[in-house]
Amino acid sequence: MMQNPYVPYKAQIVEIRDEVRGPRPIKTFKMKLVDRERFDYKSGQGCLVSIFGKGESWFTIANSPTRPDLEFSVLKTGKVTAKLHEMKVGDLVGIRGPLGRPFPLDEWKGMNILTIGGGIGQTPLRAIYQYVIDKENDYGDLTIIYGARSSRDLVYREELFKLIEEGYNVHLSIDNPEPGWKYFVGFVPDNVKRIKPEAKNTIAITCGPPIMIKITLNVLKELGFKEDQIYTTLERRMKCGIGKCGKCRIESYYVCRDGPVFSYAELSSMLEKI
Amino acid sequence: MKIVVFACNWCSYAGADLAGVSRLKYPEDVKIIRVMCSGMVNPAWILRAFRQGADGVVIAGCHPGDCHYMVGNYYAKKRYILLKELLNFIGFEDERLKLLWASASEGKKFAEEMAAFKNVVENLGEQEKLRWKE
Amino acid sequence: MNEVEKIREELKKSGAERIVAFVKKENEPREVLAVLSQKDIDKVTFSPLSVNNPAKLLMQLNGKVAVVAKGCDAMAIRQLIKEGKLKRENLFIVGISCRGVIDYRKLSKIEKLSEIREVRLEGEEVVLKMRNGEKRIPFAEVIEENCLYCEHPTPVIYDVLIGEAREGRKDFSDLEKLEKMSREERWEYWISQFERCIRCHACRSVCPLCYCEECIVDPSNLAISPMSTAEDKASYPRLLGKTVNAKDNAIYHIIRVLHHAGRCSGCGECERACPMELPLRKLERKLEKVVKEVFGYDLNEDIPFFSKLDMLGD
Amino acid sequence: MRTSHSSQSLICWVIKMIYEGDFLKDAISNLLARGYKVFAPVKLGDFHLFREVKSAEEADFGYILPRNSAKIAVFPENEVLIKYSSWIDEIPFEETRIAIVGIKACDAKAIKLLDEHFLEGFVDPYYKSRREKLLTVAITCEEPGINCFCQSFGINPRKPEADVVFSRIGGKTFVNAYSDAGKDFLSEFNLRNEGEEEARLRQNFERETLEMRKIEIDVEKLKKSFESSYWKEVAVNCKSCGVCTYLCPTCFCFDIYDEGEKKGVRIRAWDSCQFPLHTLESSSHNPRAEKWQRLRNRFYDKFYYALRKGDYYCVGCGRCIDFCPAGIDIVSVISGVR
Repeated sequence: MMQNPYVPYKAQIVEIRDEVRGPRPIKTFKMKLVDRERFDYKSGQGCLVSIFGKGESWFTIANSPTRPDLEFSVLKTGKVTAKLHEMKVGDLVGIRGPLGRPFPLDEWKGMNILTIGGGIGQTPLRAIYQYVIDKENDYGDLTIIYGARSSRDLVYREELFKLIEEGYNVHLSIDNPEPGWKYFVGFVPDNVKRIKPEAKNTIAITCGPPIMIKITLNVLKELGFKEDQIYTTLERRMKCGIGKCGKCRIESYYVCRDGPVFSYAELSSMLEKI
Repeated sequence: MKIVVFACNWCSYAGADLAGVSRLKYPEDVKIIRVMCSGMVNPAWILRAFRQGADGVVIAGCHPGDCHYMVGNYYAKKRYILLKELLNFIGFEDERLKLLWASASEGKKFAEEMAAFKNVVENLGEQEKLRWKE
Repeated sequence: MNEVEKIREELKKSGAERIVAFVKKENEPREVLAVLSQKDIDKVTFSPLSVNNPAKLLMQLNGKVAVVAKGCDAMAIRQLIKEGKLKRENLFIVGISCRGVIDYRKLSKIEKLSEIREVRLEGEEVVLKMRNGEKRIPFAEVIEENCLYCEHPTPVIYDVLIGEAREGRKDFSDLEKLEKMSREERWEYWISQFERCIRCHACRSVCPLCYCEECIVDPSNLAISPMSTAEDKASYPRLLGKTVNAKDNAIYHIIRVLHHAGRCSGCGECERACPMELPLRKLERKLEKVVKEVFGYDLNEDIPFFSKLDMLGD
Repeated sequence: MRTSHSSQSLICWVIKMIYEGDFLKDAISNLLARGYKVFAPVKLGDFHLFREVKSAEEADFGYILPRNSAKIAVFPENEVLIKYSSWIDEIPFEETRIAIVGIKACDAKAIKLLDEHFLEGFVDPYYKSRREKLLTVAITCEEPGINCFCQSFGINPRKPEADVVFSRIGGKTFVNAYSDAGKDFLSEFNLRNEGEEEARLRQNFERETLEMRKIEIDVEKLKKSFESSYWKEVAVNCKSCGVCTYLCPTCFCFDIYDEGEKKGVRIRAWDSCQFPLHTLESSSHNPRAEKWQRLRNRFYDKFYYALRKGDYYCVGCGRCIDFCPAGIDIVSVISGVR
């Protein structure tokens, strides 16, 4: 990490992909650092993307460190993200990172990996499944469960369809029926219930809207998952990214520094219920 | 000098427009912000303008009784008086704030009033009291 | 029966489930507001240290509430009724004809607070029941300055009145000193005051009339909803930041006070809450004066000041 | 990371001296002459505030506690992090040495707690740049204020953890140094060693326990009553203002935002966990939307969450009690948890 953690690195946008269009668009930005080589990071860590005059926003790095450059999937939701969505390839932004505690992927070697995502929550999970795919020999089976409101709201749609074609264990779902939809219709937790993933020797990582996480946790417990087998990433308002400003604080944890990755065991030991 | 004018869409903005079309000269320091009605000018905007470095602020609206929305300019005047009195009370030069009634046909009046107001502001010098510095 | 007993009696008679009244604070002679039920009625107390305005607390409560209100509190309650924030039929107001309250900070300079056990008013004197014995000090020495210019010491709205109706003062002589200063002197005075402000927003938080869900100095409460778009939020005007400096503080206080023109009940909560002792009431008083003298508006009118059309000519 | 002159216990020697004259004022003059930025209590009307002073005459020491805490010297209300236009133009740092004269034991301890926060993990360079250059000249307390409870945290108001400690005992001026920086500083003054009788006088003064409030902290009870309706009752009169947090010497929350579109500054300004916007996310989700949750958060922050680090995050200065407009009393609230 840099000398002064408040000063961002200069980065350039090298590619922009439209993931979701409509009133709540999501774009994926590929960025390259300008003055230096890419920094080392791990799946699950994030960065603060900084636009001078607008502010800073936290995004989880959406690609695995085994892939080139840095990718951020950005839902247009406020001042910084609205500006980001207006930006073009070649524009400069600031990046502070990598920040936070990553997924303990090294500890999970030899285990089966199950990712359960909803909506934009797929982002950190993508950094996991890409990593697991790239290091196939180190891990057991990979199961990807992902759902969104409609087929148009699925993030990384093309990539996921390609994974299905390649024979990966990918289960997609949408909330309401649509003509031409070949996969499951219903909420993500229902899809998990339907698939009944094996709890033994498996790590489940879930990320998505709070209500989805809540119900999914119950489903996983029914399926025999233990608390330390379940991981999730939390969202809080963040400003400094280094555990100083106190905004993302939950108990004595700072989500930006000690998270955003937490095991369910850690979360359930907290007084403040998430 | 920087002068910010909040001009109502229906009268004063058209009046300023007429001044331009009639090739009447008024100071180029005058920056016009078009608002739908002088009644929507929030006193906070005026203070914001001073904070961002305006030397004078004008609220320009329709003549009493002519408001497109019937009564907007009465509210404008009410707020204007309150703000002006309060600014004066804390020791700010309240002459920097002006209320102007100018109809769509009063291009000449608009130009003249602007020139006169610029004079007033120039005599007061640059506005430093509320200008923001790091 | 003394004043406190009368208050308890009336609160009991009201039959209201909830009571907003003063209770003694632990460790200090001052009193604080509390929401009580009928069974706690013996905790209710009242003295010249019952300074706070209960109107803000009332807005949180539903159903029938009995409340102890001084003159200024009643002004605030009536204003909130006028603005549709409180319902008259839900309130049982025990009005107290007020002689003024003690400035706690002044008192703390005169006497050691930890020694004081009880405070009451007798004639023109404040009787302090101390740990050892009793002390008397002239009320004029510790009365809150704001109370000296109180226009409505007797509640303008009440169900029962305790004490005799009193005449208020209607002049603005407290402003004379400042108004006589030159403009530059005034600016210097005010900027040295605003310089102290730490922007804790206590003045806003305690003011019964500052009930906006969103304040102009930190907007986005309303902009941020599940339905609002990024553009809504991004283009939402931020008129003032969090920066603390004399100029920004001045703008904050001017905006805040402007919103109270023709509404301020004069309770002085803002000044009392201010840890930096800014003379915020002076700003409010100035507007009171303008409202009265320029607009000829009387706070007792049924139409709120801002809704009233003033045909002030050109 | 600790600065060299911060820990009292590391030092095996202490100089204990007597000074003839007005030590505090002379100290300010000396520091100012040597180019220090000096923060000292200034009397404004009826009360004192820590402020930067330009001359010794501005300072006044007739107080129990100044209204604001001394943290402004190391963690100012707002500070510029980055000056930018199209990209970073300048990163301003504090260059001058800083001194706080007139700090009391509670505020001095609070700076130690802030060190833990700002210098542990990621080092906050802005805080560090001030902290490294900080010299503290403390005053011992003669009597406590009505809401003081510092002794509950093992703080001795008669023995502040500072570089230099000044006490006035029996008409004599005692000046002690507890660090290298303090020793260096005292070498500028004409001092004489204390005599035996004087040493006894000072020791007795230091040993004396003051009669003040006591806070009863029952961590187990706190743990159990997190979901209790007690917090709603406590918070009913809370106004959600920032008085408690802004006056608190240990509160450190801040906000970062940009002032100016094309050219401007990135500023950090104090923020308060009592404001609903503190935690509001762009998705409109607010983890602490209700005021009782925010109030509870503050109390747990000080007395329960902070324990993971080993220390309560409160120094018992009593400012939040004195100036709470709703009369919420941290001592009664914590002692009365159920």
